[in-house]
Amino acid sequence: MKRVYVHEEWCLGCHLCEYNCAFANSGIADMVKALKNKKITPRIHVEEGGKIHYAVSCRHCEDPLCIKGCISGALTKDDEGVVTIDHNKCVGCLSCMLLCPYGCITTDENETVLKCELCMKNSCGAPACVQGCPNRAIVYEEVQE
Amino acid sequence: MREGQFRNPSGCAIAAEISKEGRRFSAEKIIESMIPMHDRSNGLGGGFAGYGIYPKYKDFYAFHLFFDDRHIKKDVEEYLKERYEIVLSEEIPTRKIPEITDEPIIWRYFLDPLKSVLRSAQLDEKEFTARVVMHINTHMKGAYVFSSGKNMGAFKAVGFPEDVGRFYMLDEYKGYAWTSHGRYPTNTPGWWGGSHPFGLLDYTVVHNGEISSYDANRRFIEMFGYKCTLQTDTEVMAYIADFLLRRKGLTPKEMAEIIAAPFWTTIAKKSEEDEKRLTYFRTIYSSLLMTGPFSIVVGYTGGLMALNDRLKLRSMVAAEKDDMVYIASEETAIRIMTPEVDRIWSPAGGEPVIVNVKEGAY
Amino acid sequence: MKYVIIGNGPAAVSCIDGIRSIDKDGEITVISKENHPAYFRPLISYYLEGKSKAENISCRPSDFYEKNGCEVVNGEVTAIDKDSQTVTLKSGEEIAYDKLCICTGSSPFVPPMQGLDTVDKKFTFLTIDDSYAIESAITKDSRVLIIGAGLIGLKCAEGLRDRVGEVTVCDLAPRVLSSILDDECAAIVQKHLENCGIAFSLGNTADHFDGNTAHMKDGSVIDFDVLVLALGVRPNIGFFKDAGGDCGRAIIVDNSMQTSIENIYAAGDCVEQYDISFGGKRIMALLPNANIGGRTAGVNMAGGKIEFDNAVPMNSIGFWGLHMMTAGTYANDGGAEMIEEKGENSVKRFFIKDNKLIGFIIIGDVKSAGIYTNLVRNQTDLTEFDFTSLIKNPNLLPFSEKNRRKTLGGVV
Amino acid sequence: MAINFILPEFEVERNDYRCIRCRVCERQCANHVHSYDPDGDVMLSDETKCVDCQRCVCLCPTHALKIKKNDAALRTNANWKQNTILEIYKQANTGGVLLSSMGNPEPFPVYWDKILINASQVTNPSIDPLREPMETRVFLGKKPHDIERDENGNIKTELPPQIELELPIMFSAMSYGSISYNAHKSLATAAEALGICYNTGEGGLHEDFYQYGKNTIVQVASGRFGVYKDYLEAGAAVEIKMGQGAKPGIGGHLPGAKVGEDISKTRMIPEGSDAISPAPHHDIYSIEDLRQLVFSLKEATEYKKPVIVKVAAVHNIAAIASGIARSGADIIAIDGFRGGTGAAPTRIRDNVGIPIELALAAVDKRLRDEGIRQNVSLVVGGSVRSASDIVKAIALGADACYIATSALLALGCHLCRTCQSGKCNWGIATQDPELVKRLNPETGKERLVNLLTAWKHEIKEMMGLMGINSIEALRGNRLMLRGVGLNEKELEILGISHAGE
Repeated sequence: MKRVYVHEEWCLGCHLCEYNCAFANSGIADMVKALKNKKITPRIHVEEGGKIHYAVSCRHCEDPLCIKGCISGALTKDDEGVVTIDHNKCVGCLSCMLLCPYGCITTDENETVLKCELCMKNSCGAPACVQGCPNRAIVYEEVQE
Repeated sequence: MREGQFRNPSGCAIAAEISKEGRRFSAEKIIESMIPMHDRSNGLGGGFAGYGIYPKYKDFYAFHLFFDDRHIKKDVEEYLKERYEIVLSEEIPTRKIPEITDEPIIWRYFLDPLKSVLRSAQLDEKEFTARVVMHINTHMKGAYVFSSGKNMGAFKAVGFPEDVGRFYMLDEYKGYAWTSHGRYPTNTPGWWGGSHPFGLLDYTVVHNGEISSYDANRRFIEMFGYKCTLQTDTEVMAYIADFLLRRKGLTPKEMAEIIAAPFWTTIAKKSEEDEKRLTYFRTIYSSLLMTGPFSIVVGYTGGLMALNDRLKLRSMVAAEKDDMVYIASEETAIRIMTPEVDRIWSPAGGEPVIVNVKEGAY
Repeated sequence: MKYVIIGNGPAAVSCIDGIRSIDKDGEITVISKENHPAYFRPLISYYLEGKSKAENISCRPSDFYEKNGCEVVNGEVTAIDKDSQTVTLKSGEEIAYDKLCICTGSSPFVPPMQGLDTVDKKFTFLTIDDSYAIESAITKDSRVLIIGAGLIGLKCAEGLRDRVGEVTVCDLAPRVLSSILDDECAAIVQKHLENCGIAFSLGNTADHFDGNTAHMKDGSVIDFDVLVLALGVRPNIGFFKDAGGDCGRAIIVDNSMQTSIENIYAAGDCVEQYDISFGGKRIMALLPNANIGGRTAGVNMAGGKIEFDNAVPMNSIGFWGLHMMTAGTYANDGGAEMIEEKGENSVKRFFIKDNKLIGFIIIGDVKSAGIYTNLVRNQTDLTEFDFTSLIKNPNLLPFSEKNRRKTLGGVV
Repeated sequence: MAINFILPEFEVERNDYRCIRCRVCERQCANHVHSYDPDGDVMLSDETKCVDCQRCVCLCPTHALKIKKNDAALRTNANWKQNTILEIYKQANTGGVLLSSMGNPEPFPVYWDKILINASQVTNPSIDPLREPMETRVFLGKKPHDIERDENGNIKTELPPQIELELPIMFSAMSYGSISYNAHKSLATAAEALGICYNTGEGGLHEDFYQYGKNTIVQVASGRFGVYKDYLEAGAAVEIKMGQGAKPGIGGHLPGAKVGEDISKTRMIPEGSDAISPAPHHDIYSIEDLRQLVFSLKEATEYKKPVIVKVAAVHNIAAIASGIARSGADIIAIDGFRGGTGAAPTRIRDNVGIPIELALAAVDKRLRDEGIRQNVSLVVGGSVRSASDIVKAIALGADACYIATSALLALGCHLCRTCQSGKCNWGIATQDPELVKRLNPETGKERLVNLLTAWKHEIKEMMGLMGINSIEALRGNRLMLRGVGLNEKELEILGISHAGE
């Protein structure tokens, strides 16, 4: 399946992915309107220290632990292999956060559990972080295992 | 304005016939063949070249010249006398017909180069003669050598080709090969020297088309002593023919491989030997590649070569009947020359039709 | 091949997944005591709270059993005959098996209490039916007394708070979540719950009941309308024990989820299995383990060969915005070193033994805690990177670029 | 600090409504122009540091930024222009030679823009490149004069060494040092993909790039950095750099600060030492010395590699080229006065040399007049900006063009002309690893391939409309060109007629 892959070598630590993610999932057509004066809760985040930067978002694991630990059945893998969350089912127990080895699951200010769904559910159609990455540090492609 | 003062592209009709057995025949049929192609010309130029027409003087250079006046004729004759023995000097016989007017002085000389002059110039007689032609045409205003080979001659004028043929009484000449040309220059001036065939020594070219590579070809060939005084495609082709066939000793087929070189993609599919040769030609003679539409007939002693540009952007048909081979812009012209054919075909772009007269028969 | 699965919870359906990943045709019979398709048991409190709807609690789509060719038999197993390879139901029906998986889970434990029979509205809290029953018993003015301040009791309290008048939780232990938290952590949680409107009576429990009045050990009296008994659970293993199977506090299984009896497997809350963080077998009655264990059992029953060899206990619970997570072994004993990080309303405690993180408790700042869990599960050698840099802010930085290239730049 | 008199050249205009405080501008500016003040929740700008590289503008996700020319103005003076005055201040401040980079920005005539191309109408069909083959392959190198045949009468086809290019364009010399590893990698991989060559410049060849050897021209310059046997043998050709259009007659200087481990290894000089290329080659003081070097290099490479001699276009370029054509060199590269550089004294960049168009026309004519045009191929560079510039250059007589500034622009360069600072925000003219990584060579390669693929399409379209289907038929085909707004002398030198003639 096509996944988002991160190439640390090319990550500039610009954090644009975070803003593009937050914007893409805001449901608002204008970035300024969507993000101005707001604390963003993107589904991808940049970790950095010294000269190292890289972005982290859901790996859409082959055998995702988050799904194994989900107590409500909110997390599932769709036919394409995308790990998605059904907010109607999620009760916010954060078991997924306890299990995700990559620290990819987050919550917004309302404690809604957020995770990357490859922009399949918003109007982008393809991951906004990838589209907006200025240096192809984040790519969306099929990688042979 | 005359040819030479501006770049003169033109469209045209061409025809040729040759006997592989070396039988000599009159120009009557080829003159007739130009009639159905009348609309390919516009009356601003026509001409013929005949090979094997001067058997009596076959060892001498036959110079055909136009002179604007007697003074320049005198000067040229002085110039020639210093370099050649003039075996015969005569006016070229013509018929007075209403279609051809304003003729210049038209003269021919049969010339034998002076050995002492050749020795001091350290040149072979062909190169020496080519330089003489180049000199007259470049430096002697009012004189123009339009034919300079042995046992062959070009005849040309302003007018429709069928009229030009009658004007020069070519029905009374006999040769083993004839080429002809009807001209449709897209710039108007008609100057007798600008008509086809164009030639140097025994190489003549009749040409239909307009080569877009003209200046690239010209600037290349001019590095080797040629002066393109007329700025016509045909002139540059004639010089290229002289350069490749005479000076570089290439065969007509090899010349075709240079001026209508196959595309790289075609070369890549050839045998290793062909690929090497074609690559070599395209590398060293890249500036002689001719692009743009053309169909030409290059005449030379003992044969001729017809060739289309590699995209075949101009029509050209070939046919065989017994020992005769015919070439023309249109099949209709061939049918005039020979109503019956053994074979008739349209040569592919870049594929030369080379016809050589049996060895010893010319 | 004839598979029989006793029980119909998450472990059971994962077992079906496991079997079907290898054997598409074998016959599968599921014997279910509850008359519901497998559902997520932890949702029963969220159902009360209104966060989960009844139609959303199933573990699998409604056509799951049909699609997987399972026959579901409603009934309770009373005996296994390991020699004839049959199970006997309460109804007397006998069902033969080639491979058997026990996923019977556990049942509420209610000790004998004087006067309990005089209480009109008393409930345990382990099944969705319990939730339905409680729901029909309460009004918006009900006073609810919950006995037991463990996970079940407190989740019940959370579920009920907004639907009843008052909720009081009592426990003999002096602190909430006594099996998980120490005094200090428990105090944080208790304070938060009190702020959220739950009353506590700790170090204290009902001595006896008199109708709707509980007489407490300390002599005080609590009047209530609804009583919930959340004193703990016991695994449902009687029939297995009777058949001579090895049990500790639950059915003992190996890493392939095989019991001591040939062709009998077990998974879920009814098993005791090796805890790598602890270094011994114990009950780890947790959903991820039930899912992984059930699937492991299923695959092995169908002839596959996989192991579940990194089980650790782990838990994530939250009450009204205060989250706590635990994993591994976090009792401060057995020679483990503790590293503590405290923030405002948050505590992180890490337990390190033999250069390995064997467990942690986090209250409050639970962001990206999975990175810690991963260290516990993988028994990662802490000398290989700078663990201290992860304490405040868990991330992938201290791991090598090569490692990240694998995890972030490849398929995992 | 004393007053420095310098006005900030640029102004950062931030649309505060649009700014979402994502701070990308701050993170991306190596010059530290932008900063965030958490107290007021505002973004601040220090415009004295801004070089107008446009990095922040390009990355700002809400397009909240504009960099504008500062309109703060000294009193207008047609003689003492503002820039002239500011340069005086700068020199008075520092006592130094003014340094700048990239090509001459002054308003000298651009002859490319005064030349128009012909098209076929009626008498000669134009050719549709989508339907017909359209060839752009060229061979650079000496072409033999005579045809030789073997005993069987077959043509002998051994050629002197040639560079084969799929289109008549090469990336001209930019050293590893003046540009980054990733920029070099982009050029090398793009050259390979395109079937053309790039050029090492005088910085040696990084060991990682030997694999692109057949698409590499290795340069031997006056500093002789990184030159050794393997290096000479690695490339498709060897180029002797005599001069450079941006700074004819002077050498180069890579400050020791930029000579890190990798560059030190590649240039074969100690880490941290200044890499100084002398003004002349100290073994070439005349044309016969050049001939010696040409043949030394041919000896060293067993006559298997063509040797290029690169010179700056200067006043008597035709005579110089004639000398080089007789020196044994296979290819002459001429660099016009608008050619770029990583650093040059401003005065030299802006005042020395001649336009490449005139130099090319003069050289091509001179070599033809002398009948030695076949001895050498001609490559020209120094601000070849588009496919039409290439077509015009070929028609004037060039065999191929060198491009560099265009290539850098494709890689992201915004021509801020401050390469000499080493703080290229686009990761091109820098050795700072944090900045270098900004140019992902995958992207770089793709953009270069895109650019030249686009140019190739355009060249083919233009060839087609002239009725030419092979690039060699365009070479020296000056009839295809006409001048506009040029005087008699300029037309004469260019060897073209005026439009309308």
